[in-house]
Amino acid sequence: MLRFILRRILLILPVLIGMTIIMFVIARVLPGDPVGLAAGPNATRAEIEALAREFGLDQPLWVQYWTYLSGLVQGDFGTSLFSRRPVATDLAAYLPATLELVFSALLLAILVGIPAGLMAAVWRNKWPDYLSNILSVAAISMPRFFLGLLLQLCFAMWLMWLPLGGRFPIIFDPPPGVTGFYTIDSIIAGDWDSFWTALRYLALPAIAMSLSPLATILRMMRASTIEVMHQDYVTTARALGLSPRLIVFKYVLRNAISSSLTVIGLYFGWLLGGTVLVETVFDWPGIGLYATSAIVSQDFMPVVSVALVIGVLFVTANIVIDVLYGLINPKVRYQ
Amino acid sequence: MSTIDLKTLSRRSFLALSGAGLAAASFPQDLFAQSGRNILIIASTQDIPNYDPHTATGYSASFFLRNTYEPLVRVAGNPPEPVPGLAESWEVSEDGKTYTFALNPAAVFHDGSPVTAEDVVFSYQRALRLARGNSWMIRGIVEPEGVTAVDAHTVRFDLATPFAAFLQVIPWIFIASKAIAEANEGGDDSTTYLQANVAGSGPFKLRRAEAGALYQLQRADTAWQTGGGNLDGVIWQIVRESSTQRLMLQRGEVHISVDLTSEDMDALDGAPGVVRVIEPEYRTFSIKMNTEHGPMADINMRKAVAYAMNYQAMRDASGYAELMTGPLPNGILGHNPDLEVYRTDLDRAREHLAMTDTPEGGITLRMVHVNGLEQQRRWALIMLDSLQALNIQLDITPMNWPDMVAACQSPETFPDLFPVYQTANYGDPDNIAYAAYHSSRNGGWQNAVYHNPEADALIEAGRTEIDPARRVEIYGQLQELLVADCPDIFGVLEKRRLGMRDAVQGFAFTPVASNAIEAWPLSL
Amino acid sequence: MTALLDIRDLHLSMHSFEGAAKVLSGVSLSVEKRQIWGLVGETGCGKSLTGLSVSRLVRTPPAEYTGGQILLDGTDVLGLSEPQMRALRGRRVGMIFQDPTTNLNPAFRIGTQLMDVALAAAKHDPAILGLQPGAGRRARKQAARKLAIAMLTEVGIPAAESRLDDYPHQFSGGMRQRVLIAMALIGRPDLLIADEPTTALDVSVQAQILTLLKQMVAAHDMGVVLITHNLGVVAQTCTHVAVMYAGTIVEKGPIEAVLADPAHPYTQALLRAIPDRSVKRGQLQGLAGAVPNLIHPPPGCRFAPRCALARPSCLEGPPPVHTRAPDHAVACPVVKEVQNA
Amino acid sequence: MLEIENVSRVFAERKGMFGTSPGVRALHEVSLSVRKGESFGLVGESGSGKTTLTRQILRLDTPTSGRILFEGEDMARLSPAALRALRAKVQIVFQDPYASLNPRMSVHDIVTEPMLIHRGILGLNRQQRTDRAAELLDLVGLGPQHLYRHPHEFSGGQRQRICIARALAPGPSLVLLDEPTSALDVSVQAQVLNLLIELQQRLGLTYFFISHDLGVIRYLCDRVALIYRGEIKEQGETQRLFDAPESDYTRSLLAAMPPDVRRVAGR
Amino acid sequence: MTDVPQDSRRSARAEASRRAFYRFRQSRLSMVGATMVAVVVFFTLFGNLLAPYPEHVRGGLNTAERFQAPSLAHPFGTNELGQDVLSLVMAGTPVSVAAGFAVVLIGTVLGVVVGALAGFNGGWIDDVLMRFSDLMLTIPSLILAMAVAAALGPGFVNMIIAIALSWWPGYARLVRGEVLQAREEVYVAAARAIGASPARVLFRHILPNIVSPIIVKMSLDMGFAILTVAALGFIGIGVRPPTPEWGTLLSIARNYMPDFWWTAVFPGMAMFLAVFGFNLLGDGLRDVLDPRARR
Repeated sequence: MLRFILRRILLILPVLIGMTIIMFVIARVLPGDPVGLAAGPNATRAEIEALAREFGLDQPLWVQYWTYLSGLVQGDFGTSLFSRRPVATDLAAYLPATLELVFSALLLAILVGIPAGLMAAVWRNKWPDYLSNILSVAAISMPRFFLGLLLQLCFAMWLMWLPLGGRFPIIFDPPPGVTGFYTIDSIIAGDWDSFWTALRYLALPAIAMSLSPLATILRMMRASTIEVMHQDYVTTARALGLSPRLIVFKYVLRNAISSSLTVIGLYFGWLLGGTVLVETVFDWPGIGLYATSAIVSQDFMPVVSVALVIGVLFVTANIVIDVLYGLINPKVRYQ
Repeated sequence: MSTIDLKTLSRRSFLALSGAGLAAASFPQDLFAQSGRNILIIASTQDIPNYDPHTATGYSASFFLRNTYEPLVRVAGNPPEPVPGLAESWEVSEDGKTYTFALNPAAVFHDGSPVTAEDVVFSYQRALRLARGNSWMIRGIVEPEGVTAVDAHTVRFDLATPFAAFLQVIPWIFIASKAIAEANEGGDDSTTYLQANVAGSGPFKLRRAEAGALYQLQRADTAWQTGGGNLDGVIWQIVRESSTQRLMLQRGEVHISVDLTSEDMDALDGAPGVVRVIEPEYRTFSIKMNTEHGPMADINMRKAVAYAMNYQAMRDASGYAELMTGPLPNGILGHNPDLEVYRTDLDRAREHLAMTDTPEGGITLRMVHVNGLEQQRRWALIMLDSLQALNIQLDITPMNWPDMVAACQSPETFPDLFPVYQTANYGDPDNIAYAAYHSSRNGGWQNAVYHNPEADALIEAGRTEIDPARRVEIYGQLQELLVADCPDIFGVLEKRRLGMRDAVQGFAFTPVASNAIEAWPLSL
Repeated sequence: MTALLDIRDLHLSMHSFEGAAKVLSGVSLSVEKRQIWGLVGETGCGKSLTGLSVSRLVRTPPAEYTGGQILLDGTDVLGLSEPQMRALRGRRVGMIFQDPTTNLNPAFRIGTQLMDVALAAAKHDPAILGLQPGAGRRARKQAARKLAIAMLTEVGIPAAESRLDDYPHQFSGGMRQRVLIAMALIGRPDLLIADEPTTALDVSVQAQILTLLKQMVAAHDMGVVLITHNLGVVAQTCTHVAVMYAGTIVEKGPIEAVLADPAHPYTQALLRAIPDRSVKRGQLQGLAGAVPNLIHPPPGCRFAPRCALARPSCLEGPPPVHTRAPDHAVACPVVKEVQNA
Repeated sequence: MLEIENVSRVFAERKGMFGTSPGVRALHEVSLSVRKGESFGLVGESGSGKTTLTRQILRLDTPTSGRILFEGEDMARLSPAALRALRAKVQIVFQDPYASLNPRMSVHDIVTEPMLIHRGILGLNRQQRTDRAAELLDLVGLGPQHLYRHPHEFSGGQRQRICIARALAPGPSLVLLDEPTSALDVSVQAQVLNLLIELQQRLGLTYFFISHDLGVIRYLCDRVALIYRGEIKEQGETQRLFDAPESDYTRSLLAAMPPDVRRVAGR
Repeated sequence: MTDVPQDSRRSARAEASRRAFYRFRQSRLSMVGATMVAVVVFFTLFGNLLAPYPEHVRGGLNTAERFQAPSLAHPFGTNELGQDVLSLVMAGTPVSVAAGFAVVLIGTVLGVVVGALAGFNGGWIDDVLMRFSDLMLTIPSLILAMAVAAALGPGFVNMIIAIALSWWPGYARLVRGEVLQAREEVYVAAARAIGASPARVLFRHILPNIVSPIIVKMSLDMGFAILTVAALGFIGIGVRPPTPEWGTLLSIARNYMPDFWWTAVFPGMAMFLAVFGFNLLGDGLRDVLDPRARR
């Protein structure tokens, strides 16, 4: 098991290299003049060239790539062409916000999606099932940004129950950082007011993000539950007099969850990549917003680095899922 | 809300209230005071990517630098006038080429060390050396060796050429501590250090920077400036949507909002606790035409388009704005309000079109607007609509700012039409005239292609002339020349739109860089 | 004395897009203790549905019971509620299915699965665990564990105690089937329904499992319904046999009687199709034609369209059942006539 | 006609999610020879290597060592063209008639496909192929009226007849029968077995018959080999092997066979 | 003689499609989805013609009637330039649907080529192609699409290219998996045993049998492609003005919330309903065409 984990972690390395190559090639092959913007509107051509030299952008692509990669090894994600801040510093500031949002959304999706999916399967072809089916297709069809806007319109603009956006009331310092997750940090600090405040800021964006994965997990869970309920061993369990409750919550649940796990892993990556939209709507200071502004200004290093971080998190999440899968699924574990 | 005793409202209950988003539409701004300190919150769409005093640009950076650094001279009032900054007083020679500034001996940097003439010399030389940021304003006028420290508190500038607006541009050259900068030189002329650290002598210092979210300034305990308000701190909060800014202002979650649209201003009309500031300023918004390449190189085509343009729609879509009369901002020194300019007249438009190579139209023009600039987008659509009357199609290309800047480098890549704002950094006709019409600016976005030796001569004359009457005459000629030449569709002057809580005291509007708020005079 | 299992004239329809298929039409079967009934027939003749019906495991809908009774010790299971039914499953009726690989839950240790069945059975009959009523949870669990070990040992799993914590995939096919037999028997049922328990196994393992089954019947005083398509397995194992065709039982009786003197043309055809030692190459006889459509079954005898002896009267009504020898019943009018003649 | 000489097949180790599984020895030094015109039976339980061996004969897989000669020629050394020609001569009928027919193709397309592929050898044009397909269907006891139906419209026995027709289409001399009746009911099995015997007599085919059912083997085969865990345990004349088994494995297998049904009756 | 088989062929096909249609109709939601898609397709074909203010679709404006609330004259109100929102939303249908369809089509073609090559050949070709598509899947697709679209500049074609670039790996994986699975089918072994060439095996035996899951994925992806198109528009790097794309309309309109909510809500609802329709239809199709995935 440990060897398996180690090997999977080592496998991240080629993924990293592959991703950076692809991003580099894409970024460099495409048109655009990032230096032009960075130099500022009043810059002369000579100044632009000087800036390009400073950032090594006049070098051949492979030299640039090598420079980037060797920096990466030392935890240096390069420097933003635009702000000239080290990208690593920015990432350290933005990443916890995004992760807090993504984890909350995923948690919500799992906590609601799995039981709801199980219930839908148990009440198959009865009205709760139909209702959950319609609602989940609707949820999947709902653009996150539109949902975000509607939530904002209703709960922040008209009803004024929740904040419009942001992460914490700005005149106060956020809870002292251990994890960078305001909710967890405030619990650690025992500051319940801050906790509720952070939670209220988190609520709308997390809901907007979670709806689609929630629906998908629900559907997946429903499908796999139904599939498992058709398995021979469930028939055997019924034939030998086990109660439906025991069958559903013990025999079916574990098997059904293990097939939903993969979806959860995939959704983690999808959520990370998709925070862009929700963060834009809610002014959530995370890497999505950071990436958006970098993309608009064609600031290459932040874009590559954000993509890289998301990629690595995604791969890591899948390793975690694989391990969990192994824990739930004895056949895999012992092979 | 009114039942809450504001005096006893603790941080705890404030958090509870703000977390709840507050049920009532009017969020008593006094609550902020109850948080223990007087902290002013300004909402803006723009991040502060860099706060090196000599490389940073943009109004958000200007806000930051104006509050954390001190220039020799500040600008205040309406019309804007130079007022003492680091310099208590100054003298100008007869020929306008020598300026001598006497520094305020009380002035100290945030680390407590006094501001000396050496720091001034260092800062000007560094700005010229780095050749970024606002240094273009003094380029060719101040040479590095022309700045000398006469003694510890006296600086002399020997200008390369007289410059009528000199005192108007030096508010934008900030003085950094030579000692701190040199201690953190870092092989890159301190740029790495200064873009993330403050070495200034302004009334505020940096407390907290969360890029993309907020920048919190705190009153410097070394603040030597006099006559300030009661603020303990200022927060520059980035709120990307103007409508959100407006709602936050209404709810009292911010004190000042600097990026409101005209629609927002309308919505704020009569909002309790909100003060609207709608003031004219010198920021022009025009549509540049490619006078060098393509169909617009033909003056008749330019005039045809200028006559076809729906000026009423332009004005309607601009909200609080007035149509420009000619190339210079209305009301600025030398502006001629009686100038005869183009107004919608389809007959004359067709007359001019008939004189072009394509008398029946049938061509497609290309207009670029910068991504994210809503007003530019609207104008592109208005242009599209207007040109349909001439049987001319319009191909609208949204471009990112850097691509647009790149496209400005040659007439071949410059689009046929390009709407652009020109912000007045200083209240002098030279600002717009030089930046927008002088051929030395060709290849840059402010004046990518237009060049006319006659205009150049007039602009240069206006710049180096010190006698105001003579300047009025020169700029009068320039305006007539430019209208006749028609390089631009002269657009509108948008009024500056600020929204403010009524608790903000001590605010005085000045029409230059008016959204880069100076917080020192303000109180809550 | 009432029979252990008495299926009386059972009718079952299966609804689908095409219509209602009459998949069981008047099935009657009576099983006593210590009897091993072989239920044979070709694919789709209704053997498994008959077996599943005893435990009421056929989903309704799409299935629908249109007549008949299934008496278990005199009680009609078709009239029981689901909780009442649950009390019977595992404790009165044990079941074993075809594929030992898919019938054990791969995610749980076999000990857990055995103990769960034992605990469920003990809910209705605490005596199974050998505990006083009201024994604690812990005690119950421990007793269940002991019982599981005993049961595994009984079905011939070596080192049973140490294997309780193993997962199903750690067992071979034959061993898994033994585990399933242990699971089916742990609640001490009187009746065991074994649905093709050896079909998925190799011949050598098949023999062992069948031997085990016989031992278990003797040891536990059970009645067994062994569902299979393999007459060889029946011959090897059963005391009685019932031959099914298209949802009906065409012939049933003690195994010697039926196999030595097959009366029904279908039984005869089935026997002629088996390649055994006495058959020379090319002498095997197949059965022409196909199983009838059960949505619109032929009137009268369902085998008539394929029957060499069929005559017009066969299509007129359900074939009369007549007794050929003690307990040897045949549903065929022609045979009766021939016999009478 | 078919010589299998010391054929071994080892599957390389495979990387699994949680570790590596060691190499699997599927066939070990297998030697067999099949004579022209006979039915050769191969008996083995699941996982004994029967299927792996057929894959080697069909050259769907390559042995790790050893060689397979067909009509005296080493199959591994055949040119691609010769291998194609060989494919016409060696045909197979698979176990599962439900899975071995492409559900998207009509019976006509299925049966004419081998003729289309081997048209260079067979030289049949389109119409001739269709005619021959109809003949073949007739031959296997299905009428030509089934020509344009799809597999899902047929019963298992009928499908297996289609498979046989497809196998016969290119005019093979050797037909591998990989448990062709084990998925069928016993009455249908008898029909298919009889059909196979009839075809062998009419067309002079050689059968390589694989099964786990000793009864079927005894019924159909002239000679038989027993394979266990990739090794041949015993081979010889069918009658001899059943009457006087030599290896323990054979004996145990015979002992496990269900008794003859008719004998039980006389018990 | 020839008549009979012809006849039976026809009846077999008819029977199969009748059965499929029955199964499809069984699910009321699929029918709702099909109806909604029919409406969407209708507006795709005729949206431009039916718009009550066609001149507004072409970029015409009327600044005298800015921000009119919904009324009889303007059921969806007017926007910041006095354009009729209903007309813009209607005219936005073909944009979104065409873009979504193009993305899915390009993604499918690329994905099928890559996936079939990888799955069918196996070995190092499979390794290389699949590692590459895995990498492409690892790169967050929206960010990739945004970056490419931003670099290429706005425009209908650029946007499609940008999204399709991140779209194909999903198909490649699906197709590869299906090909791998189909490759192990007995009928494929049978085809190889009768001497069918690799190309024949692939095109005659494998690909026709994996069409259903591909079609199902395409129909399910249609909705997501439309969403992604709208997302790019929302970020502000979608089509060029005055093309009335829903995401772009929404992105502009959010500035005018909450007072002029109609400028945002109607384009958003159009987007939602179109995607909803496609997803319902895709669900129904999956139930009919891909029985393995059926519940």
